Amino acid sequence: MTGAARDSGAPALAACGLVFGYPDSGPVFTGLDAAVPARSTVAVLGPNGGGKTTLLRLLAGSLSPDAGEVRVDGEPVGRGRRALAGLRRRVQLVFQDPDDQLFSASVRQDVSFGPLNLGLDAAAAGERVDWALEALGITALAERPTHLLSYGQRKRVVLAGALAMRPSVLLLDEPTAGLDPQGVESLLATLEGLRAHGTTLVMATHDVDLAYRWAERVLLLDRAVLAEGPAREVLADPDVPAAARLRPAWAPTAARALRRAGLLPEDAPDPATPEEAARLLGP
Amino acid sequence: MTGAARDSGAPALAACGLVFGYPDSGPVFTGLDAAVPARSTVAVLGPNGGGKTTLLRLLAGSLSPDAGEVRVDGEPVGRGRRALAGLRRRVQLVFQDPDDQLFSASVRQDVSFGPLNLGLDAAAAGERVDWALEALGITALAERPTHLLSYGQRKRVVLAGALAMRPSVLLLDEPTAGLDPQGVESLLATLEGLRAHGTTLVMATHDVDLAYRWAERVLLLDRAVLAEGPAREVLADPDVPAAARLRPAWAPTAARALRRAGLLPEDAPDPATPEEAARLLGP
Amino acid sequence: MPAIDAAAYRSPWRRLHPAVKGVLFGGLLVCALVLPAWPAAPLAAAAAVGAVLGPARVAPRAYAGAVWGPLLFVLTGAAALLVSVGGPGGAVAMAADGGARAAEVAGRAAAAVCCQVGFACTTPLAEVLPRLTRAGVPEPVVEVVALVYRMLFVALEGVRRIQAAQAARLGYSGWRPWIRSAGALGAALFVRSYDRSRRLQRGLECRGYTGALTVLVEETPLRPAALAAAAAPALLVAAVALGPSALGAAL
Amino acid sequence: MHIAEGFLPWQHAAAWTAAAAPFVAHGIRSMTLAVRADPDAKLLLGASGAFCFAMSALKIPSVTGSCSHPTGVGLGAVLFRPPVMAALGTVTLLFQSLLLAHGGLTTLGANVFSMAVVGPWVAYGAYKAVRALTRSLPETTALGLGVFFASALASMSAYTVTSAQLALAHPDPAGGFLGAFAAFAAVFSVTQIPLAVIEGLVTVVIVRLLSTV
Repeated sequence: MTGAARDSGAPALAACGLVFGYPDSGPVFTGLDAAVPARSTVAVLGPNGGGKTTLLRLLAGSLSPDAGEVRVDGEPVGRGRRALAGLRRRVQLVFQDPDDQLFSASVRQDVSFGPLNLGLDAAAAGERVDWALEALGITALAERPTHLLSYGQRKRVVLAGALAMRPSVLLLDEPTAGLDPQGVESLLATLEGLRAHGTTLVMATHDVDLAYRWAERVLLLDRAVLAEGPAREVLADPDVPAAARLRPAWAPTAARALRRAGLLPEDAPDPATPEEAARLLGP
Repeated sequence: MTGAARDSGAPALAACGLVFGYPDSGPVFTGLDAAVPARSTVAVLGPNGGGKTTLLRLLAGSLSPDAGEVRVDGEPVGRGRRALAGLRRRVQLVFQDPDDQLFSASVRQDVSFGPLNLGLDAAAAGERVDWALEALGITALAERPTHLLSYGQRKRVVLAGALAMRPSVLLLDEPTAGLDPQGVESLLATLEGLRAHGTTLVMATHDVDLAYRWAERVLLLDRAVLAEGPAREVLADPDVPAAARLRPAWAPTAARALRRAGLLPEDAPDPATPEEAARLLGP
Repeated sequence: MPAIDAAAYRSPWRRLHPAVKGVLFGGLLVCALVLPAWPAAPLAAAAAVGAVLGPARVAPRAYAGAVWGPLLFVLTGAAALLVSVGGPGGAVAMAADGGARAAEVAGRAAAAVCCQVGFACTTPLAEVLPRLTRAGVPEPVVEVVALVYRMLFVALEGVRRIQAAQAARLGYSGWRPWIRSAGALGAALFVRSYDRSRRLQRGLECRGYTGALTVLVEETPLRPAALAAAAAPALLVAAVALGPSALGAAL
Repeated sequence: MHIAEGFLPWQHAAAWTAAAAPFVAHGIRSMTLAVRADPDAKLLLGASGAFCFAMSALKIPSVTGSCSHPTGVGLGAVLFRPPVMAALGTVTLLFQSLLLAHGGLTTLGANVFSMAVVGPWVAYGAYKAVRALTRSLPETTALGLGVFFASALASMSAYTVTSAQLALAHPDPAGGFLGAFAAFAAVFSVTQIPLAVIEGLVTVVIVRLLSTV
């Protein structure tokens, strides 16, 4: 649908000179530029209060910038209702707290809300719902009431609700918050499936290791863009996350030391886990 | 006050044969035993749904076991109102979400809630409040309305509210959840201050690295105690956290590999950060 | 969380059309209220309890727990019928035939409670509420009611947590702390409810919300045979209660 | 105090339903109009209804060891005004009946009449009257008194109407309506006086805290 624009190389989503402040507090952004290339995975990294959620909400049209604009596939998003509806067909935002987005007591009914808002008829919406539940592996939950689901399950239902709108860009605010390691792994596997199908994924997080492992690109944000670029390059320097009051990523530190010690070839990939790194040190 | 019992070696807090189940779901614990030595730091590690919060709530008297008992300084806690009040003077539980625990208009008012309920007069309660705010380094926030605080600040106010009760045992449910690395560091520094003053600290978390770094003892919990003992011993074996569906801790893996490679003396402490470990590999 | 709600989602009867359960339990309830109390009330109660614990497989503990509260009201209320106040027998006296009246009222009400709770324990509200539009309730009202249903669980969870936190700080250790805590709980809950509605609005806007909360309601077929079967127990109770003549006429 | 299912003869149940119907219809109409004018009011009303339900689910531990539920109608009337409370109260009572078995379905009309119609209007009237009488007092005191009497009287009036409904349904064979009313009031209203006072005090604390936010 937006193939032409994508092939032309325009980013799937871009912030151009965004200026924004909340009425009660001071300004958050004073001219922020950022770009999300199509079909990429981008981590927005930053400390609490650094503006991650605000940026995601601006990109999703849930907040209006005081100045500047958001561009989808290179085209500026207007300010009218129509323009906003068009944006929401293409860009979906999943909030951190699932209770902010679940309004129905029935999982099936809740997931069907978005597709019906797109104007689909019951049959087409039903198909979307089935597909989204399937994609998240929660078909078995369809008949369960929302209030009897665990936190992790509710997070998946909200994700299914966003997915059922078939967005080309999915924005996720702290999707791993509150999940245990197994929950994180299963979420990442789901996201990998979406990426393989061509969905552009943006995740806000303050977990540098997760960003290093998962994202192709990172955007380091602390009320302004401190760094932007390929994750492996940006996070290789431990001082970069430190500038945003974050810890350095574990893997590049280990990889650098191992390479210096001659235990890891220059062109070999970084170790993915501490165990893998430990193995390189010898039996 | 409870010095005699403590010196006698009875654990500050102990679960003896706890049996518990929620009405809607199946049983959680079927005879759980656990002990928290006085003046120790204990991490309760486990996956979501493994019963960490339930155990903390049972220990704090916020839930009643179906069978078995909780002992404080070796004495069983009775079931009456009096017994419960006695328990709450000595054991305080801080919940994960600060918004569940802040219900007064201003910080000072909120922190004074517990001391006033202890029956202290305004002057004595005021002293407790000042002391607790001081201990958490938030004296400057005293007159601020609670709803204008950041997430990290609210977490500190809640901690101050528990501390103002002068408990001998402080139970913390996922205290680092939602905090960025800087927030975590500043929380740990605060806890270190409390520990130095003799408070027994118990923390529920699914962050194995945090547990390894912070706790003297760990309790691995997945609906039953899978392992219990000194943190460094229990977590040295990567299979132990795996049994509770958790990742292995990073530091012992690195330390083991470094020692095997002859880069870290047997009796030297484990490296605290990946940078430290990397440095051991050579310049 | 309310035990009745959990039981309803667990019952195999949750898949039945609500109208079928409405006819079954509603019919028995009408029998208990309208027909001669003896034997209609015990028969209706037996049929309702049998259905709930039998084919609907509601856990006996959950059912008994739900029925207990209203039965307590029924018993205390009926006890008031035993005494006569201001009559010729003095200011307070035992009422003439008070026992019989109390027994009849208690019998009817107890049977009715069994029917009401039977319906509630087998019918998840998520499946009833969207159908109210078809019963002529204005759509905005149905949407508000459905929202209340979803949000009340979030609110109850909030109450549970705030209360636990207050109790941990000895907030319910006496009358004065009790009032202070309950007041603080109410205020906090009100602020949270307001905040919750604004956050939900933001969250739903991102999902394309422009004012209507339209959802897909799964069609459950309403089979006439099921309706007829559901009506049978009530008809049977009626036939027995009204005597052999009515039974003959019905046949 | 909710009248349980089946405790009223069906004729009475029908009559009370008819009596409550116009108030509820009016409440629903104003709710529908409010939602049509501003669709966002829907979410606020949903949250308010959930709030009413959660408040009514609070338990007051009474002296005898059993628990009683406050009606919350005074607070509701102060926060939302009586017509809206008629609609929200009906929704709350419906959910109490279906989720907690507090109050019946056939007796819903009678319970709505006492707790969602009479209670809120009494609260509203009491509040206005007390505020008019205490105009010379400082604002916080006047507000506190107004809220206290609104809440306590609303809850007492709801219990009293309930007793009257029961007495009308089951008059004393010797003492008639008044005799039965005395008996039911002794069981269901008089015992509730301390609870009404507590509810009044709690409501004062709530309103004080809310007015400082």
